[in-house]
Amino acid sequence: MKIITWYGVLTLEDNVVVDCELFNKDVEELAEGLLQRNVAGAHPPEAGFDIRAPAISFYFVEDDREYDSLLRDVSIRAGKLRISRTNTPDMRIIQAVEALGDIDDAANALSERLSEWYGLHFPELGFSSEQLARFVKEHGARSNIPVDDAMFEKASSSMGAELPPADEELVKQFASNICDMYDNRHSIEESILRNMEEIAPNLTNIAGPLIGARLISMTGGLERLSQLPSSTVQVMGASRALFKHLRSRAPSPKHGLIFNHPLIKNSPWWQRGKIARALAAKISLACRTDVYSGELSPAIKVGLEKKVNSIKSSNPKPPARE
Amino acid sequence: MKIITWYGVLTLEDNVVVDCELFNKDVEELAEGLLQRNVAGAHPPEAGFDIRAPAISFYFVEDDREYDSLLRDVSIRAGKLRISRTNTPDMRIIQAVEALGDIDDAANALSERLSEWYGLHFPELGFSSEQLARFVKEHGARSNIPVDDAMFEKASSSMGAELPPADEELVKQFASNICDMYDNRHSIEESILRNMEEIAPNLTNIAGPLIGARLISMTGGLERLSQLPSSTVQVMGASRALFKHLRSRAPSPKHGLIFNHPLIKNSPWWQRGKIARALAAKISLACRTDVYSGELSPAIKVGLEKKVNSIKSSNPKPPARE
Amino acid sequence: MAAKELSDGIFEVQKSGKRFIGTKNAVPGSAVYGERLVEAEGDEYRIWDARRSKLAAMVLKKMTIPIKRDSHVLYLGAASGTTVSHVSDIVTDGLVYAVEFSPRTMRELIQLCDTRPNIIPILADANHPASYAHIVEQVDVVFQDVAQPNQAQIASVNCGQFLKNEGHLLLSIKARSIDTVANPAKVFKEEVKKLEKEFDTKFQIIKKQDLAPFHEDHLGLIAQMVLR
Amino acid sequence: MAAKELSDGIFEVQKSGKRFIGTKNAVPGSAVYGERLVEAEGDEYRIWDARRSKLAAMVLKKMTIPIKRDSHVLYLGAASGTTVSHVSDIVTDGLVYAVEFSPRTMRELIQLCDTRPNIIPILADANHPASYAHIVEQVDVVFQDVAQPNQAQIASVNCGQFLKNEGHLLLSIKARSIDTVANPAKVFKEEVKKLEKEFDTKFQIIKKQDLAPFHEDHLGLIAQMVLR
Repeated sequence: MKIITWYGVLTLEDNVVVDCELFNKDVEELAEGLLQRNVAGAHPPEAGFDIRAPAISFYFVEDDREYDSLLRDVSIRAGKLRISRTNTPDMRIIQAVEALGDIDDAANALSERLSEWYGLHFPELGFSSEQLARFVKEHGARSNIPVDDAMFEKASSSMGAELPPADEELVKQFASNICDMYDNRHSIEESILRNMEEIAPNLTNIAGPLIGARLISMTGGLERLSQLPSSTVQVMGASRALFKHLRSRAPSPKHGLIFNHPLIKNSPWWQRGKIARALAAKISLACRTDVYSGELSPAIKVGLEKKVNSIKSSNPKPPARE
Repeated sequence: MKIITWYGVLTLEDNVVVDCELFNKDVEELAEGLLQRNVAGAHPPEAGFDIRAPAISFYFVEDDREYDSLLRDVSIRAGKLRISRTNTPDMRIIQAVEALGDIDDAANALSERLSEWYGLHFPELGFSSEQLARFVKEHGARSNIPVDDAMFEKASSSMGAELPPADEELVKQFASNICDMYDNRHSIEESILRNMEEIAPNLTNIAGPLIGARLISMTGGLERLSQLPSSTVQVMGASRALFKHLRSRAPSPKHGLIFNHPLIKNSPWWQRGKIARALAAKISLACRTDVYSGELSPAIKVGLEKKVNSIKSSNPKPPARE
Repeated sequence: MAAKELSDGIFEVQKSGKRFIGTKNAVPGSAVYGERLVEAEGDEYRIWDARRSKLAAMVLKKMTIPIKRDSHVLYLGAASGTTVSHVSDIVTDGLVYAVEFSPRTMRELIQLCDTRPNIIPILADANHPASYAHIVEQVDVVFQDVAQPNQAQIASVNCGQFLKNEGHLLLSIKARSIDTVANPAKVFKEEVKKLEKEFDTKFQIIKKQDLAPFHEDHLGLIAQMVLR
Repeated sequence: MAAKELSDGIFEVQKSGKRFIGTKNAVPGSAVYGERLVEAEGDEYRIWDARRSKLAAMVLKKMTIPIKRDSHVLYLGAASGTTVSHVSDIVTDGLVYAVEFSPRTMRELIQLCDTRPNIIPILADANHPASYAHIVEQVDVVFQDVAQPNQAQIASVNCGQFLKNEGHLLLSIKARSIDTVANPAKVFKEEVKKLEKEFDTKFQIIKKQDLAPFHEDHLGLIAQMVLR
């Protein structure tokens, strides 16, 4: 019987090592070997087998000390190699989509602050988020708003306080920073779109690039996502509701992240559960297709549309209530 | 007896209105009057007195409809006037210090994201926060790091994945956005420093500009802060601990926001409670001095230093434990 | 789509199989705080969310609201005007005196007043009715929703000053503002006892109702002033 | 400042009137994860926070740790190496095989290995010991801290494969990973029963201890393998 170790292939007879075919004593080669070596007919060591002794008795290493230090170097090298290779395009998409979420949170919080801050000066403006930031960046104080601007009249009769020049500069810089975040967000979104179309054309076609990317991010990769049952895909991102369900026997959540899909969002409430189920099933199919063929298969979307139309036509009205 | 209303001063005899000295029927004047009118010897109406009837019987307004609409216009105008006047310098400091906190939160979250994202490419770098953002903004991909940079060697042997040019651009833009936030933070901090020295020189001298500004922000203004007992100042910002204390009879929190003051932070744990008490007392005194005189009084700081030295010399060692 | 009037100006509206309460929009086409607008029998209604309004919660808890089309209402704790706007919808021939303490919040309330003719905004502390007695007349209803420890007392001094004889007090009592740690039921009991016995004004309690699940640890109360 | 050795390589250190546990720093002058470094009697110790390490919590719970200066340890669930680094301090003449499943976490663990000569990093799933049997030798101690539903089973298959006869298993059982809703005490009981009866390996339990307040719903367990 042949068994494989990190330093060579051992031949056992009656549980005694009778021969050893040593590998090249080169850290790089041994590390590559750890990752992919496959020797026909050789097995991993059985329970209780001492792999250290033969390495010394067959003169692969001189003593325990050399065994320790060589194994360490090889393992570290192998680990580094594997890490540099696990950074597939998925990983970059995951980081980008998470960055998108982080920018959204940050831009929201800073916009709200801008709204409070600038609101001292011009409370009647009524803008928020990006519109507010662009406005403040462009105009600064109320007094700079040109006569032909739609906000000119509101500005002239505002109950807001004066904005001293030093503060105006500060607020404008703050607003400009927020505008850059929105620009940044836009570039990242475009890049996700491009990358998603390349690595997951079917998922992108069914779920849309952003929901698709978030699903990949939540599972840690396209391949893992493709292995999940569609009932899991349906509730992904509904973790709070799911947790509550487990803890308190509350009703199980009907839809998580995919709830933001236009097919569900734009449907009346009584059709949403059924559509979510259909959408999740097609998302799973799309992921598997992306992993196994990588080619865009328009039939999946056609199938989804058919299914959704049938749901809509068989459930035109809300269910009666007691 | 004379009583004052929004439209004039009424003279009552035996609870009957015998005369009315009407104010000018001008919205602006009446609104100003609502805010500050003080008529010698006149009182507010007593309980149950109907102020509407005399306005019509003395021909201030023609009918109920005019009463309603004039009172509305005057009240709205008065409200707007008061609002534009309550926006004192405190309010701008409050917004600035809150913006600082919001920028900190946002910059932290985005820096952590950058660390994950760029970490795919160069995990060994070991930088974080501003240092990381400046590094990525400057160099982008590992391959651009010059030979004389301290990170050159780490970069050459990195286990990180490649960074395609499109992603490099994205990450650099993201990093540059974070750098702008740190710049922005810096300007706001400087402005707070200038404004605090102007409106609250003593508080600034004792608590430092940022802790001082946060205390003002938490109470809603310098004047309100000056009215709080120093025991409250001592625990401000420790709301979670305070709440827990109230709910569960947990030990009362020893120090809140002022815990970040160097006098407390740099002292051993067993002196901190006593120093916090002393510091809070001097902060209260400093605020009252700022409100009533506005002049810097160096004696407060001298007193604090004396007190802290005496605490330190009478508690040189940790208390014995059972 | 049908609308049924529950009491003056307060409607039950049906839409897509669900029931809502709402008020007829005094400024058709525009929402005040993001609430939904629905059409029913040619009129537009603003959907009134009981989780955002103590008064709406009282309606859903089957308390009969004594506000009439022509009522003059003193509203204490107006905040940014979410509920005030619905009261303004109800009193089409009346008036709402809206008292709010915070200048920041008042800023939003004033913008609401700009669009509606029957709200009088007052920036003042409800603890000191004398400070707005030169503006506020005698009213039919006092509605109070303030988060302060002496809620019963504030209601009493304001009703004493401004409420007509046999006028109504609508009160939302927030237990946590009075005592953060005590049992809410006990707090409610004590506040109601104060209202009935402790002050110069005397009230007859018409109805009390816990406002859960819309508002936790809140008691809704309707009373009539019988003596001041 | 005094340091007392509690068991091989694990010390109790006193500083400013407080007592800490710690390990003698194998790389003096540098902290691994932001832990505090203190000097005592000429040596540098790394303070070991029981709230961040199940093993440190076991020490504070008076469980006698069977790791010796020259032990070879298989560590399952190495994470980014917080606890591994302390084990590396302890086994000055030994070796730690550190198994971790997540590549992201392994990235940090590898950076730790770069600075310490006695850690062998292994990126693998502890559910499949065959996948690292060509690297790991027979060891004296298996330490396991994984958040998976089949914790007892993972311990059994790994001990069966790698643990010397009469070697020790140190196990941290996380109830919430096994069953999010069940009572932790019941989960612990069932897992321990499995360890004792259900698998080919047989263990004699030496000590069990709830790790609260350092870790909620975690059981620390020390056992000796008596049969495989």
